[in-house]
This record gives sequence, C-alpha cells and structure tokens, in this order.
Amino acid sequence: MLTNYIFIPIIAAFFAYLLNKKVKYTGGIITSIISAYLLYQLIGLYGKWSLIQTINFSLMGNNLEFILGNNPLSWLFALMTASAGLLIALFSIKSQEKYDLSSAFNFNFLILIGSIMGVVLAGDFLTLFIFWELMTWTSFYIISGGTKKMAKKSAYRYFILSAVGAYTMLMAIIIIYNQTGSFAIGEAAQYLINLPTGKSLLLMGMMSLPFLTKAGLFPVHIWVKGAHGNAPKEFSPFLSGLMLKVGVYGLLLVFYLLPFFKVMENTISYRGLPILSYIFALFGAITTVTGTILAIRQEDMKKLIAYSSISQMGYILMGISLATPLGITGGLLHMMNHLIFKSAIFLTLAAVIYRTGTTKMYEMGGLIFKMPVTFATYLTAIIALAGIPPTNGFISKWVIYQALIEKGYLFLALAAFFGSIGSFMYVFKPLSTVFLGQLKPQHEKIKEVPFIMQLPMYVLMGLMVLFGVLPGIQMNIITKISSQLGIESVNYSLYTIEGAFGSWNSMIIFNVFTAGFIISLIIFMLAKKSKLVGLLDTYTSGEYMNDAEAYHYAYQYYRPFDRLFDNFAARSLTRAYESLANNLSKVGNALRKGIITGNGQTYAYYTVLFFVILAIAGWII
Amino acid sequence: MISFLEEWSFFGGSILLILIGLYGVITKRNLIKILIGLSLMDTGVNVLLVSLGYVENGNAPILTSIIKNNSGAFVDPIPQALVLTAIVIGVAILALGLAVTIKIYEKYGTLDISKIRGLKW
Amino acid sequence: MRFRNILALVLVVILGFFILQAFNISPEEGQLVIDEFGEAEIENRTAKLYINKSVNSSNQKVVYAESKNLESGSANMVTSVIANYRSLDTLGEVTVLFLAATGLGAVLYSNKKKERNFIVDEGSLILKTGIKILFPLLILAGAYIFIHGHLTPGGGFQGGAVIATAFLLKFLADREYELAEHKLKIVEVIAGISFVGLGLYGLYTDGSFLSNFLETGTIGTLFSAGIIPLIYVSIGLKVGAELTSIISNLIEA
Amino acid sequence: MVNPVLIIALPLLIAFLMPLFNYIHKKLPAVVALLTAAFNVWIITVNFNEALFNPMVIEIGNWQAPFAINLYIGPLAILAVAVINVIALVLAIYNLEHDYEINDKFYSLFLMIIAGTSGMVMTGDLFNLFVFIEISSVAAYGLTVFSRGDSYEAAFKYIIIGAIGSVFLLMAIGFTYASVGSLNMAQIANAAENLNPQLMRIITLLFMVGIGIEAELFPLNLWVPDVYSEAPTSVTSILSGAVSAAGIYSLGRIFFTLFADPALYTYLMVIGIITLVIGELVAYNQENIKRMLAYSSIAQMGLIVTIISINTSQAVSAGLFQLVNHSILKVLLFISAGVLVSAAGSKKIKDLSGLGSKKPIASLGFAVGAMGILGVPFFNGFVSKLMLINSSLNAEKIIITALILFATIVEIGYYLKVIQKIYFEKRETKVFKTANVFIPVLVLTVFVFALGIYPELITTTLDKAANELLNSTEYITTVLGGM
Repeated sequence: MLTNYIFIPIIAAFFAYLLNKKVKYTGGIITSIISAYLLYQLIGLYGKWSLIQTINFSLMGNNLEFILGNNPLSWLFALMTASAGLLIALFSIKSQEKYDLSSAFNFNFLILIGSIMGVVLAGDFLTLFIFWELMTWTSFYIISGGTKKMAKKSAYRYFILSAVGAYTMLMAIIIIYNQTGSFAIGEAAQYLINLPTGKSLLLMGMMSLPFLTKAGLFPVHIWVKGAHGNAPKEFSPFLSGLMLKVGVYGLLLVFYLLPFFKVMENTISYRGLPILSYIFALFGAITTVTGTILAIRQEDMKKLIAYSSISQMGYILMGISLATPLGITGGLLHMMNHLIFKSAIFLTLAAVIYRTGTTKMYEMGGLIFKMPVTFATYLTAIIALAGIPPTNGFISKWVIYQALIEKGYLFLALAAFFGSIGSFMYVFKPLSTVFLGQLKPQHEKIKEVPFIMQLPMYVLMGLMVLFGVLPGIQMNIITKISSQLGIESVNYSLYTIEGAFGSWNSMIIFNVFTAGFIISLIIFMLAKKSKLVGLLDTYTSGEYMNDAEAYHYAYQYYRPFDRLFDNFAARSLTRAYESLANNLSKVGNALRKGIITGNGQTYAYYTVLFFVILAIAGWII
Repeated sequence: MISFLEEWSFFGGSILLILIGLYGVITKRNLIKILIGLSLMDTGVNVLLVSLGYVENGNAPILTSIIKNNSGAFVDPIPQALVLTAIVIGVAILALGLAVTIKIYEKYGTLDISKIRGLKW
Repeated sequence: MRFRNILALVLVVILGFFILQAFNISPEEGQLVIDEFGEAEIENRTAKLYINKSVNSSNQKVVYAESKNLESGSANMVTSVIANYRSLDTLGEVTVLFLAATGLGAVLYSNKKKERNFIVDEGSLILKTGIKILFPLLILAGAYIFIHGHLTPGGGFQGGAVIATAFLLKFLADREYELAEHKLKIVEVIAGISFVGLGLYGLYTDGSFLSNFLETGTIGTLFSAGIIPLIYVSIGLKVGAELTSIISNLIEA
Repeated sequence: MVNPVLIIALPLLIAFLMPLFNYIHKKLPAVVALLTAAFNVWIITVNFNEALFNPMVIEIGNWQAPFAINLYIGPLAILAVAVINVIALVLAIYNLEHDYEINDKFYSLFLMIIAGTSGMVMTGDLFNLFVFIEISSVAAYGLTVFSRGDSYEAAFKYIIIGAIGSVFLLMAIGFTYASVGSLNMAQIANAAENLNPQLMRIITLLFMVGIGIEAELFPLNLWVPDVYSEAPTSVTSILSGAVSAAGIYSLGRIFFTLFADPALYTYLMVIGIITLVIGELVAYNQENIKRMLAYSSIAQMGLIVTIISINTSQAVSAGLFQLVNHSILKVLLFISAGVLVSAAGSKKIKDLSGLGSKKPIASLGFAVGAMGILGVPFFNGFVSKLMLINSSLNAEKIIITALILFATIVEIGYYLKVIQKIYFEKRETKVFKTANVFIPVLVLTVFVFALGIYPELITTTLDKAANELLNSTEYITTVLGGM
C-alpha cells in the first residue's frame, strides 16, 4: 500500500504533537521510529517497479483518480527522504531539548515527510500538487519557527515565491486537465507532445517554475539564503539536503517524463543540443557562480553554506539539463552526494550552534579539540563538497565535467571549475575560524555533543567515504532511473565509472590517498608544536577598542576577493523582488487613502456615481 | 401644457423629489439634513409607487355604501399596500438614524459629517 | 467644495434623466412597459384578482353588505391586501418597526439614568389643558381606526400612529411625564405574539402560515373578514406601543 | 414534513417574546436563541432532501401560488438557508459565553437577522424580498452599536448607504410591478422576455444598486470595513457569513432567474473584478485585524460575483461552493480574531504577537480559517479554488484565472503575516481573560475538513443549485404549476 508511506507519518504527526506536549523527547523519538519504519519498508519496495495504487473520486463532475506509483526515480527520492528524515530526527531528539516549539516542529516535520513521499510517489498532477502545497506549508511553519529574528521574514519570502510557482503550475495542470479530462502524468505527456511547440513549451515552462523555485535556482534563488540561514538548526540539513532535491525531482519529471526534451528537439539547436537545454544549463552555471561569490562574502556560517547549496544546485541543473548519459548520471550522483555532505555540514553546524549558541564565525574558534567528532565530520564533508578524492563529491563533479567537456561547453565547464575553486575558499572559512584557531574564553567549558547527535554524523561520514570508494552502489539505481527516463546508461562497475575520456577507478585513488594520509599523519606527529597566542590580544596603540570582533582574523576573511565582486553583490535580485512588493503595497495604500476616505457622505456619493457610470456604460455599449 | 403637467407632475415630480433628497444626502454636511434628505427620497419613492397604480377617475379601493360593488374602476390597491409598508420601514430607518445621530453628537460634539471620520482606511 | 456640489448636481441630474427614460419608452409590439400615468391596466395585474377576491375562487362580483363568505371579506381592498393577501409583508413590516424600536433602545441605552439636559420649556396652558381632554379621545380614535380597518380607510398602522400621537402630546405637555416602561413592554409582547400566533394557528389548522381560518362573514359588517380585524388590532397595539417607545426613548436621550 | 415557514415564523415569535424571557432570567434569552437556531437547523435537515429533488412552493395564507406571497424552497434556497442557520447556530453557541448588557434586545435583533436572511433566500415574491432585506439590514444597524465606542459612526454610514439602496430597490420593484403587473418572481421571470429591453436595463441597474449593498459590491461596500471592525464579533460573523451570502443569493435570483440579460454579466464581471482587486490590495495594508478580515470578505465577494457572472454551470457551482466556504471560514476567522483581539486588548495586528500559546484554540481557529481561505489541500478552500480555476479556464477566461491566483498570493501575503505574528513571536505584554470558543471553533473546523476531504457531501446540492440559477424554466413551472 503506497498510501501508507504518506498517511502513516501524517497521522503519526498528531500523536507526536500531543505526546510531545506532555513528555519531553517523545516527539523526536516518534519521528525517528516512523522514519526508520518508512526506510525499512522502502528497502523492501526496491525492484517492485510496477506497483500502482489508485483511489477513485469524483470532482467537478468528472470521475478522477489519485494515482500513486512506484518507479526507480520515485523510489530513490522516497528513500532519500526517509533516510534524511531519520538522521535528522535522531539528531533533533536531544538538540531540541530547550526549543519551545519542538512539538510543532515534530508535527510539521512528520507531515513534511509524508507530503514529500506524496510528491515523489504521485502518478498524477493533482496528487503531486496537493502534497506539494502541503510540503510548502509545513516547511514554511518549520522555518518560521527559527529562533533568529529574520526567520519569519525569510519564511514569508520563501512561501510567497513558492506560492507563485505553485499557482503557475496549477494553472498549467488545469489547462491540460480541461483538454484531456485527466490529471495523469502519462496522459499529459501524450497531450503535450501533440500540441504546437510554442504552446507546449509555455505550458511546461509554467509547470517547471515551482520546481525551479524549490531547487533554489537562478533567478528564483533569493529565498535560499534566508530560509537556510534562519531555519531551526536541525531543519537546515533537511532543507538544503533534501527539499532542494524535491525541486530536482520535479525538473526531472518535466524534462524527461513530460516530453520537454522531446519537444525541444524540434527547436533551434546549439552545439548539437537544443538551445533550451543549453539555456537551462546556462542557468545552472549562473547559479553556480552567483552562489559561490555570495558564499565567500558571508560572515554567518549557515548562510555561507546556504549559498554553497545554491551553487551546488547549479551543478545538478547543469548535469540533468544536458540530457546525455553522462550528464544525467552526473546530475543524479551529485544530487545524492550533495544530500549526504550538505546534511553533514549543516548537522555539524547545528552541533556547534547547539553548544555555542551563535552562528557568527568571528565569535568562535578552536573547537577542534572540544568537539572532535563534529570536526571530523565537517572536515570530511567539506572535502567532499570541494570535490577532493577519495570522497563522493569528487566523483560526481568529475562526471559532470566529463559531460560538459564531452559536449564542448567550455564556458559552462569554466563556471563549474570556478564554483569548485570557490568552494575551496568558502568551506575553508568555517573550518579555519570555527574549528581551527584558538578557543574563545567563553567556550572553555564546551563538550562534544551527546552520542545520539553524533550518531547521524558517523553515518554520514561513513557514507561519504563509502560512496567515494564504491560509486557502483549508487550507479545501480541511477542506471535504472536513466533507463526509465529514456536515456542510455553509463558503463560502470562497483568502483569504476566510464567517462567520455577514459574511466575513473576510485579504488586506486583511495589507496593512494590512504597512503598519503598515513604518511602526513606521521610527519605531523613528529613535527614541533606551534605556540598559542591570545586571539583578541590585538595591538591597538593605546586606543580603546570597542569592537574586538572586527579585529578577529575571521572577520572579512576574504576581503580582497570580496572587493572584486562588491558591485555584483550590491545589485541584488532580492531588492528587485522587494521593490515589486513595495510598489504593490503602495498602490494598495493609495487606493485606501484615495477612495476609502472614512467620510460616510463620500460613500453615498459613490453610490450615485456607481449608478451613473453603469448607466453611461449602458448607453455606450 | 396642462396635460403635460398632469402627466408628469406625478412621475416626474416624484423622481424630482427623490433627486432633491439624493442631492441633499450627498452634499449637505449636517447629519440631520442628510436624514431629511433620506426622508425626502422615501417620500418621493412612495409617491412614485402610488402614482404607478393610479387609474384615471378610479375610486379608492374601498367598498362602501356608495360604491357598492367591484365592477367600477378602482385604483390599484397593491401599490398602496406596498407604500404603507415602505412608509413604516422609512420611519424605522429614520428613527434609528436619529438615535445614532444623538450618540454621534455626544461623542464628537459636531454634526458635520466630514469631521466624523474616526474610522477610516 | 463647490466643485463637488456641482458635480453632485450633474450626477443627480444624469441619474434622474436616466430613470425618467423608463416612462418614455416607445415599445415594440407585445413588449411590456410601464403603463402611462392614469392608465394603469388593472386587468393585467394581480390586483384584479384581489379586487374581485378571486385568488382561490372564480369569484367575479363583490357587493357591499351582500356578498358572503368571500375568500377575503374586507370591504377595504387595501386592507385585504395588507392583512390577508400579503400579510407576510405586513408581519415583516411590524418586525421592522419592532427592530427599530429595539435598535433604538439599544443605541440610546446607558447604564446610568441621565438628567434631561435640554432646557425644559413647559408646555403652554392650552396644550396642557387640551391634552387632558384630547388624550382619551385620541386613544379612542386610534382604536376606532384600527378596529374598523377592514371597513374604512385606515387600519392598524394609522390607528397605532394616532395612539402614539396621543402619547407624544402628553410628552410635549408635561416634560416630567414618564411612561411605565414595563406596561409598554407587555403590550408590545402580547401584540407581537398574537400576530405571529394567529399565523401559527393558521398553520396548525389549515396547514398554511397566516391563513384566514375564521369565517369571513358578510362583507362590510364589523364582524367580518375573518382574522383581518384581529390582525389589525394586534398591529394597531404593536405600532402604537413601538412608536410610543421610540418617542419616549428619543425624548429621554 | 415540517413546514419550512417556521424557519421565519419561529424566530420572529421568539424575538417578540424576548423581553419576557429576559424578565424571567438574565441568561434565558441566550439559551432560547440557541434552541431556536437548533430548531431551525432541524427543520432544514428534515426538509433537505425534499427541497433538493422536489422544490417546494410554500403558500402563505393559503393563497394560490403565483398570486400572493409564496416561499420557494429549491436546491439553491435550501443550501443558502442551511448555511445561514448553521452559522446562526454556531454563533448562538458562541453567544452563550457573552453578556451584552441588554440581552433581550440583542437576542431579539439576533433572531430577527436570522429570520430576515432566511426569508431573503426563501421568498418567491419581490416585495417580500425587499421587506426581508430591510429586516436584516435594520437588525444589522441595531446590532452594530452593541459594542459602543466608534460603532455609532459605523452604523450611521451603514444606515445612509442602506437607506439609499432601499430607495433604489423600491423604485426597481415599483417599475417591475407597473410593467409586469405582478410581484411574484416566477411570473416576472416568465414575462421578462417580453419586457422592453431599455426598461429592463433601467430596472436591473436599479436592482444592482439595491442588492449590491447587501452583496458587498464595490463601491457600495465601503460601510463594510467600518461595521465589521466595530460591531461585536458575533454580529460581524453573522454579517459576513449570513447576510452577505443572502445578498449574493438575491443577486443571483434577480440577475439570473428574473432578468437573465447576458449584457449584465459583463457589468457584474467588471464590478466583481474591481471589487476583488481593491479588496485584496487594501487588505494587504491593513494594520487592524478586523478591518483586514473585512476587506478580505469584500474581496471574496468580488471573487464570487466574478465567477458567477461567467454564467456556466461549472462556474456557478464553483462560485456557490466558494460562497459556502467563505461563510464557514469567515465566521471561524472572525470568532477567533475576536478572541485574539480581546486577549490582546487591541485590534492592531502588531499587538497580537505570541498569542499562539496563550490562546491555543482561537489561534488554531484563525490558522485553520486562514489556511482554508488560502486553499491549502484538505481544507475546504482548496476544492473550491480548484473548481474556480477549472471553471474559469474552461470558459476561456484566463484573465480571471490569473486574477484569482494573484488575489490568492496577496491573501497569502497578509494572512501569513498574522499567523507568523501569532505563533512565532514572543509575547511580552499582558493577556486578558477571554471567553471560551472551543465548541464553535470545533464545529466550524469539522466543517472545514469535512468539505475539504470529502467534497461530495455538497457537490450534488451545488450542481442542482447552479442548475436552478441557470435554468429559470424549472423555477417558473414549479411555481406557476399548470398555467
């Protein structure tokens, strides 16, 4: 029963809420149990690709059906959801002990899990839309619950953008429904392929808007920073690791299952690919560059990683919009890997916040010895993020480069390289400022987080290395997906992937790196230890210093680099969107003050005016 | 000219009465004058209704010892009944309006409607 | 503000011009328009049935003091429309009046008893003396008007208004005059429920709300027309009481 | 079968008796009002199926149908009257917790407004419609002032506009009677095609002013924010839930059944769109929560009028569904907002911060209402929104679809601000004691989810009602019988 995957969490949500109100920790425990159960069930579902469940209902005078279906793509996303949910639920049991909205968090989180299941298992657009909305709402509530001041505003922005996208999609869905009498994805694809190219592209463009928004892609990426940075610390990993990927799911749906690429084949081509495909890839590249530049500027570690998410999503979009075997493989691989390492990064940050209570990097330092597990996880994760072997991040990036170069998109490849180099810079910043350097006096008494919070980190660390060495595990499901999407698959074995210009053997690399690691460890052990100096012991020539933090080396870490892009950053898209909203509000105010004067007589005047205008209109018409 | 007056003094006159009332309502500042305007409009519409049911040389629709049976011409009794209802409703609204005016005067100390704008926007 | 007034004038004139068009239409064949003044075609209106008292029967002729057991036995046709054919309207109308009185009470309600704050100008001697004689006569006249509502011009509303006038004069003559509020209430309640009660009794006996469940008798006699006089009595009392309470409330405000 | 005329007669009887009940015990009027409303709901449930499949013509005073006053209770009327009375019942429960100083007067007016609105939707006679409109608006004038303060001003504005409207209405009725010779709606509908088009235009415009005031069309609706923000909560709720619904009903009756002139629908559509846009934009900037809800009501009315004026059966049933939902949700919103306002001691949105944990039921009620209006899946607003979009797209009115969605986004804008304020901010100032609203909120929430999860509950009724509006033939033959 596929409905179970949706409704068990949703029903459990109510119990979690009520129980958590009475007994501490129970909400998190229930969430963990439910996610574990879902995970267990999903593993059993592997291979049952023809499973379909329908629910009949009648609406608007038609007999319709809700369709839920299991296919490799859906299964992968469902699995990712359940596992991410499990890890975060485990983490949140303890980390939320002082959070006063924890009941609401668990309530919303369970519904969110259920609704994502609904989105990915949906076989028709109505089901998809229903759960899409539910997903947006619950995540909105969770983000609003962030403890930071800007949390509400960010959530608000997130929701408005999502809603614009969702309603555009709804309009397209219903236009199709009006013609076909069905919401089913298959029938929609049938219908769209027979439409004139322009119309069908317009419809599909409308459909892809919410997915672009959710995936945080340029030019609708502006919600990402705020939402990720201000969401409750436990939720940021999920938001970045998983929710962005739901957007990717939708894009895959539009690109491959709806005949977006098939329709595009008839349009102008550029370098052997349809121009639209190139444009999407270009959007991906722009997203990557933008995200990278903005990430480097950030002083807040969560916002920094949020921008990093944007830039990584750019990679994924570049991959999947190429529609080549390598491209799709790279995109999907990177997507899975991004889930792993980005969740890991956010979890470690959450652990740091849990202990220190701040997200500003210049207020921290030297936590390496206080929180070693956290540090290790963070280190592995940023290695993966920067795409250094032998972690999983390298492989997926490698495949994407291969795909780009294979097609000869040098500009895009350049953007990808820029993103990669940039990511070295920005991930190093939290590393050096939070974990390295010297301990702040106020953090002397900090301890490592409790074991239940370490557990997810261990798991993620393990996965990063595992998939870095044995990408074949991931390739199993990816080949199934690409055949489902109608794309040829790449040759692979357990630890090799065949690229366009030769193959990748991770086993050799892993051995080399392990050897190198051991050697450098020995050198490090033997070398002389450095001497520690007080961090805020800055020479001020007798001047009184009222902002010691500004002299911390973490403050404006990459200032010279930032200066290059100052103009770029100032011309922010956020401001453009906000001025739109402000103008709307101004019109409203003008109407309010101009028409609704508060004078009862004026209202009587309007009554006469109303009649006269109608009468004159009647004469004219 | 006379026939014109005869024909139009009721329809035209009643509409004119309504218009005068309406003009008063939308231009006079004083709450009481506005209510007077409303009452003029009511009167106008009542006259209009009655004149819509008028039959030339018709009798009042009452059988008496003089007009013994119903075969003669009567004016239409329905508009008259409607007008009776309308009058009472007009009175009711007027009374309520006056009562509210008293309270508004207590609160604002003025009857100028353009100054009574505690609620706006 | 002058511009505003001129604009108002223009608007009102356009409005009037537009409405007056309604009387000035030259219709095509078979189209319905408003009858010209003084030529209302009663034959084509529902009113014809009311005049002939032939809604339920095929009655054609009604003769004063002769016709018996008509469907609506009121000699005053307007009364038969008000209190019989369209009695639901009338119930509604009484309700509106009741609402106005209640609403007025609510508007002017205040916890503390207020001093009468206008300068008391005592009524003149003529008024004071006159009202002593006139008051019972006015009450009597009012009662006469509503009791004979089905025979002569007038009826419950008019009678009620006359009664209220009597009280108004009383108020004018004697500024200290106060009504026994609860007595007024009792009259109000009894009159109100008797109207609805008559209707409900009709529903109970004939299966139709406000149905005329009494014999209608000979047209033109006092005891005729079934429940019409009863309804008119209750309306008369109700209207009298409501208007009086409105007056008293407004005076006390 | 219980005669549905009792729905009108009984509240009137009880209303007349209120002084007596108040004399017996101070709390008795509230209880009696509750019982009356419950009795009305019972009558409706008994008659529901009958009215749905065999429209009833109730003759008043035993007079043969088309010639005197009759009530017509078909699918549309029973739907509207059910909505009105269920809301009245919920509000009667809500009122149990409240003391209005002069209880007998309050409950008299309250019952009268029920009777008036029920009468508006049931009557089959044009002048009778006018009388019932006046009953409900005069009762509303009176009820508005129960919260004192600024409410007198609001009431005065309402009275001016309402009185002008009633004059226009009377003129229209007079012209109709003078040309058709009857006040019976079926006869008028029957004769409408013979009516001179120019005269019909004048009559319909006069009606549009008269009815537009009840149906909250722009610019006849500017009394709405004042009255809604100043009147006591239960009054505001009944105004927005029942009176405006009855207004839309009468609008439909007059412009669809009686004078079905296609040119009118363009007018209505334009007016509806203007109402919608202005309502939403002005609501977006409100600082006063009750005014915000009032403007939102206006916008919803505009939306409903726009959709209905598309004039296809899908669109009309979507519009009616939206109307039902709006009634339920706005009552829920106003009740909850009322509690929040009295808990915060201020109507300003910014003073409501952090009430989510202090007043959980009211806050939940507000959130449910807002999410319903915004059309979250599994809430009733979702289904109606889907139907609205579907019907407007089906009629190839893509601009309307775009407007609906734009309006929803603006709505999201202002409702979310309040939800965030309530739930995600800390409260530093005092919380006042408030009444318990558990049962009303529970009942309305059940309705919200019942209609959202299982819309089949109401779709047959809606389709039949839409059919009744669009096909006046059935209405005419039912009333006129074999004539």
